[in-house]
Amino acid sequence: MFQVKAHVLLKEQIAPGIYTLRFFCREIASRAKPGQFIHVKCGENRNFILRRPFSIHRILGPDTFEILFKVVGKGTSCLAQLHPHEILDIIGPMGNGFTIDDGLKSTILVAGGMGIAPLVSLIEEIDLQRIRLYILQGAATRERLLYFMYLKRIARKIFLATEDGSIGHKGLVTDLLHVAIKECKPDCIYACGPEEMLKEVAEISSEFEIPAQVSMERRMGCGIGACLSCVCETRDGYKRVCVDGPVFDATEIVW
Amino acid sequence: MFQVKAHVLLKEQIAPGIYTLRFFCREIASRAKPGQFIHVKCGENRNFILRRPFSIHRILGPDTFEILFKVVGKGTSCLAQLHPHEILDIIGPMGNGFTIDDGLKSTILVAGGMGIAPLVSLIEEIDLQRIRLYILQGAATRERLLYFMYLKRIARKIFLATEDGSIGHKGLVTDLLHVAIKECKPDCIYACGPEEMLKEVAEISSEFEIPAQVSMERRMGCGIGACLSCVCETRDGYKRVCVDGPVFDATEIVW
Amino acid sequence: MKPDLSIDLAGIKMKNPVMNASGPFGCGWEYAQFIDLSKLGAIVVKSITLKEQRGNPPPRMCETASGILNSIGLQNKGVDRFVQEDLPYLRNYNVPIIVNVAGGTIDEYVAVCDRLNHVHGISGIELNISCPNVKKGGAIFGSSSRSASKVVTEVRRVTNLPLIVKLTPNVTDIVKIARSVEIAGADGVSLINTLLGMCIDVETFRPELASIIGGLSGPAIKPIAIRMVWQVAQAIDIPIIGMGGIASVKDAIEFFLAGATAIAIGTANLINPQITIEIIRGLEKFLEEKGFEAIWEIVGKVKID
Amino acid sequence: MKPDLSIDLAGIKMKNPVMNASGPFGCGWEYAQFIDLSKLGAIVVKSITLKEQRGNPPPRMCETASGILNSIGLQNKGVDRFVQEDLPYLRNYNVPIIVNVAGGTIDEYVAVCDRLNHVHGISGIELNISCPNVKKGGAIFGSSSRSASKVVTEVRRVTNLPLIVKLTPNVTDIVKIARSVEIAGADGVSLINTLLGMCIDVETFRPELASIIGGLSGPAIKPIAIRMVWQVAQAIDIPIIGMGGIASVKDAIEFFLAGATAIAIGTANLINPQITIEIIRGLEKFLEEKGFEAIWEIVGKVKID
Ligand SMILES: Cc1cc2nc3c(=O)[nH]c(=O)nc-3n(C[C@H](O)[C@H](O)[C@H](O)COP(=O)(O)OP(=O)(O)OC[C@H]3O[C@@H](n4cnc5c(N)ncnc54)[C@H](O)[C@@H]3O)c2cc1C
Ligand SMILES: Cc1cc2nc3c(=O)[nH]c(=O)nc-3n(C[C@H](O)[C@H](O)[C@H](O)COP(=O)(O)OP(=O)(O)OC[C@H]3O[C@@H](n4cnc5c(N)ncnc54)[C@H](O)[C@@H]3O)c2cc1C
Ligand SMILES: Cc1cc2nc3c(=O)[nH]c(=O)nc-3n(C[C@H](O)[C@H](O)[C@H](O)COP(=O)(O)O)c2cc1C
Ligand SMILES: Cc1cc2nc3c(=O)[nH]c(=O)nc-3n(C[C@H](O)[C@H](O)[C@H](O)COP(=O)(O)O)c2cc1C
Ligand code: FES
Ligand code: FES
Repeated sequence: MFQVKAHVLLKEQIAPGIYTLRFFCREIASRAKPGQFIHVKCGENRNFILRRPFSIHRILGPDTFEILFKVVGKGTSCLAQLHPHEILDIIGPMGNGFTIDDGLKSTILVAGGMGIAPLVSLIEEIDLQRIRLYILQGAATRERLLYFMYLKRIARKIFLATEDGSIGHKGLVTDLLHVAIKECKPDCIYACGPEEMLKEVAEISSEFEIPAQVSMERRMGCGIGACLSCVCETRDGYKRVCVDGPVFDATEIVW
Repeated sequence: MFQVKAHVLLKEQIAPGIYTLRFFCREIASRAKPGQFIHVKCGENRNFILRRPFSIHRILGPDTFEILFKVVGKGTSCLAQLHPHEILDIIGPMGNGFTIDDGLKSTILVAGGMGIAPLVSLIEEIDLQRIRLYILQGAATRERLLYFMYLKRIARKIFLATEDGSIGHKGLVTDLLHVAIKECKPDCIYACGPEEMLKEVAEISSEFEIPAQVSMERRMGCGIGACLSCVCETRDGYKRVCVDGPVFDATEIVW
Repeated sequence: MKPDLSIDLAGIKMKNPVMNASGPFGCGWEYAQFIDLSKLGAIVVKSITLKEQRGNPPPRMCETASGILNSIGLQNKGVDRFVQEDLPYLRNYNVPIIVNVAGGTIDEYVAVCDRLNHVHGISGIELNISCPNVKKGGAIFGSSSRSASKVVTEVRRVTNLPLIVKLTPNVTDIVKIARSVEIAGADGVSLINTLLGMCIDVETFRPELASIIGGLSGPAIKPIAIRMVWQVAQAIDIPIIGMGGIASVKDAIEFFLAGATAIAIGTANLINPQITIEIIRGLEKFLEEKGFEAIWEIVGKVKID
Repeated sequence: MKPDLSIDLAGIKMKNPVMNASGPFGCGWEYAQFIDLSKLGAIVVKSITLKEQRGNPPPRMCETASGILNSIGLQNKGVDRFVQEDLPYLRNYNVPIIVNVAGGTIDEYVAVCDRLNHVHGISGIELNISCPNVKKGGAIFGSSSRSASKVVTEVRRVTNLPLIVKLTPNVTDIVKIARSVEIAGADGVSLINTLLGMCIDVETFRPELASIIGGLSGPAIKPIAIRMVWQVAQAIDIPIIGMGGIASVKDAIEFFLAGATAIAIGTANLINPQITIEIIRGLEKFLEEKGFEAIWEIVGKVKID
């Protein structure tokens, strides 16, 4: 893990209130894997003093990577005001990341809202390994279904759901999971999104006895496993989301 | 007094670490007088939450005025990073300002270091009223003797002092006051600068029985007279620098 | 329909639950340049003592992370001059006036309250038994339940005005002290006053305040204040005025949820002289958006499983 | 010549006076990725109890103005597993190891300290009688001088290790408690632990921490910590480890000036994992620039007229 002053190469708004930040940072880019995250000092404002965690969104090469973030509060507002060439204090790569077992033939990825963030790098990795890829993507509205045109091209099939019905199924993305599993016969399911969605994914995948990896979120302190502030309840007691996760086997979590 | 969101028209670095900020703000510019100040919210950083006081440095017209400031800490660092067209929350004009009595014939202004800030608007006012003007200016080095070429043109005579002797008298500006008083026969002395300098001015002027007005500094809270944090000791007990001052008759202060 | 912000605070009818905290607001004169004082729920004047007091030597204020430290002390012109010079002015506004009373001895508290009895236009008394900036009296009364209840009992004897007791947070068990002043006859409590703190200038090696120790206020102390309001709200039946670090509508709402019937804003006035009015408006908007009809619907409504 | 940073803290020889505060630093393992642990003055491990403890339910942390609130509770693997799993690792570093001990009963404190007696490689014990996050024990011991001195007396009987007692700031009179633990046989005191605080989410109306109340730390509390260190330093002869909000060299120096012999850094590690080392370097530089030859030359040197 590295604490680095990294150059921001690019900031792009890709939807209202949603941005990507591209970093030049060999230490992290060359080692990061899908599902890991970085811990970002978003500003010098003492109004919020903690760092903020963001998933590795895309790995663009040995020295550049991106995060994708949505403005929800103080820290993300600061990030949204960054200018390219500014320098940020970041720590990473953190956490365990997704595991792609040998011999996987078919996978389903379930992304809810901003849950797409870590899944894009995973998708690109799965694509590279020529594993069959199906995507279930859900969001509040069509406009919040980030990248779905791009994902459509990569995936064998994409199943869409929006809460307002502006595209795809009207409702939750997990409503589609039963059908998708029957159709795609995945060996493994990967999911990131709101906790209720992950819980739903865990239940359905266990029903079908398909292993599922879910990426959990917790308010973080250190992000390196020391402070014990980010724990979630598992079958083996409390585990730290920052280092024992953020990716967990869905059966491990006590929902 | 007004609380205004004022446009910054211009920021200029006039010496290392010393800047002017020009504001567009009719409410304050049209009412300000020399010796008054504004109270500035320098940033959203909660690391420092109070406003910062800065003297009205120059009044450029009915809707523009300038402050002159030196970077000494958190708030002034923020100001130094401002961009033109940004908007600052300022309150003003505050304080009593200098009094120019009718019938003044000759004045001496004593400026120590950043004490020049409020005196420039006073100088321009005195010049306008065609009162004889002598200036004693002191600073650490020649480079810190702000505006002295300009002041030289306005004043009948300028007496310079630098601590390093790089120009003028080597030593304190008050070393020159005896001589200057004898030469210029002022009816009134105006002074702004470090407190020890003001004390010295007070003593010498009382020795010569010449009225002196000194501009005091105190760490400020509200700046409007309510919180009682900025008091200084006077012959009538504690007085508030923000509203009873910042300009005091030198004989009033208990040094 | 606009939500109803009005409250009855220990018998004081207020059109809204937002007032200034005693001290940084002076007697309100200066703030009248920026806000319409009659829009406030109540005006709380800076601590008044029996005789004029000089207060502490300067420097009296310094900054800390998200807070300030002050050692103004009880500088004030004494109760008589207050009644003659300030009260008539304040009475012009159609707003309840709460007089914050401080003293060095119980007799002094009693004398000031007695003097205020004979005056028209005062809606309540806030008994400052918690000011940390005077040596005798001050914090000493507020820091044990015995002395706190003693001063309240004595004052209660001489005044029929609503009596709000302002407690210090610098104690092991604020609940115990709140209970004791309730029993002694207080009609409400204000919490919190400032926390004792100190800053040292590392260049000069001197304390930043001439009085060495001062009172910490501002956003830094809000979590402590919220905790105390919540704890005390569980334990007493008289209303609470919550304060300590309020600088936004959200901050104010936290206090109501924790159990405050009214709130007071101190330090934030120094930064934004219009903050009281902005918070009144913000409260109204919040209640409207969330579908509440009245402020009391959220008082004490923090959800505990 | 480089200034001498070394100190003797209650018999513990330290090459510099900078350590981590117990808790946010865990046992140091994780920080070894960022800093050379052997450069620290000492390593203070997170509170150890007799038996393994789960700690409190999440959420366990939230942010406040210039601070954080935590309710980790005493999650730890118990003294036996600590001795087996962590201590051998820590011993690899040539650094004094101070074990922070917590308990629910006096017997538990005694049992843990007794167990540590039989172990090689421990330089001292920090007795946490101030952790606010457990119901029985914890703050209860630290909040009265009687119970504080009782637990110290009992522990003193079973250990010859340097015994540092960590005090809670949530008390009326910290000086009294510091004095009582000195008399009971403590070799030093640590101050301060966290202040009790609470935050409420105004969207959900729920407390931000599952345990409702947590401990406030970070820059927000520094003025309170400085005040307490200064007050206690006047009153006792054993050394003080100062902590509470240290995030810069200036902050650290304030503590020394107030009277701390050593300092500890907690929350700031979360933000900058290299902060301890940066402060050690900064102290050296400060002393050099100001012409001091050793750190003890500034201890307690705040100038009071
Ligand atoms: C391992 C991990 C990876 C993450 N990856 C991403 C990512 O790739 N892109 C992205 O946009 N976000 C991601 N998040 C969430 C992100 O960290 C938060 O949105 C961010 O910390 C909010 O900071 P803020 O200062 O803007 O909000 P704050 O001002 O702190 O809070 C604003 C609101 O957001 C809520 N909030 C704050 N933090 C979180 C959180 N961690 N989870 C859920 N709600 C929160 C608060 O409760 C509050 O209501 C990730 C979180 C974790 C734990
Ligand atoms: C009525 C009045 C008018 C002023 N006019 C001007 C002006 O025109 N131009 C200008 O440059 N400055 C002026 N000052 C001083 C200016 O307010 C301070 O320099 C400023 O507040 C420092 O803020 P900071 O956040 O940068 O420093 P901080 O980070 O707060 O402090 C940095 C250092 O500066 C010292 N300092 C802070 N405030 C003051 C102060 N008020 N006086 C002396 N030292 C201080 C501190 O003790 C500390 O050592 C004036 C002050 C007053 C009271
Ligand atoms: C400058 C200043 C002066 C104060 N003076 C008094 C006072 O005279 N009497 C009193 O009861 N409280 C006084 N207080 C305390 C406030 O009323 C309030 O309890 C405290 O500051 C916490 O609220 P805040 O964080 O909103 O400021 C003073 C506070 C400040 C900052
Ligand atoms: C996340 C966290 C966990 C803590 N755990 C402990 C603990 O186990 N034992 C203890 O004595 N103090 C504990 N503390 C208190 C710190 O050691 C320290 O006294 C306090 O946080 C003040 O210092 P700071 O402001 O530098 O953090 C903890 C603090 C934090 C923030
Ligand atoms: S954030 Fe500190 S242990 Fe996970
Ligand atoms: S700064 Fe508040 S009275 Fe002067």
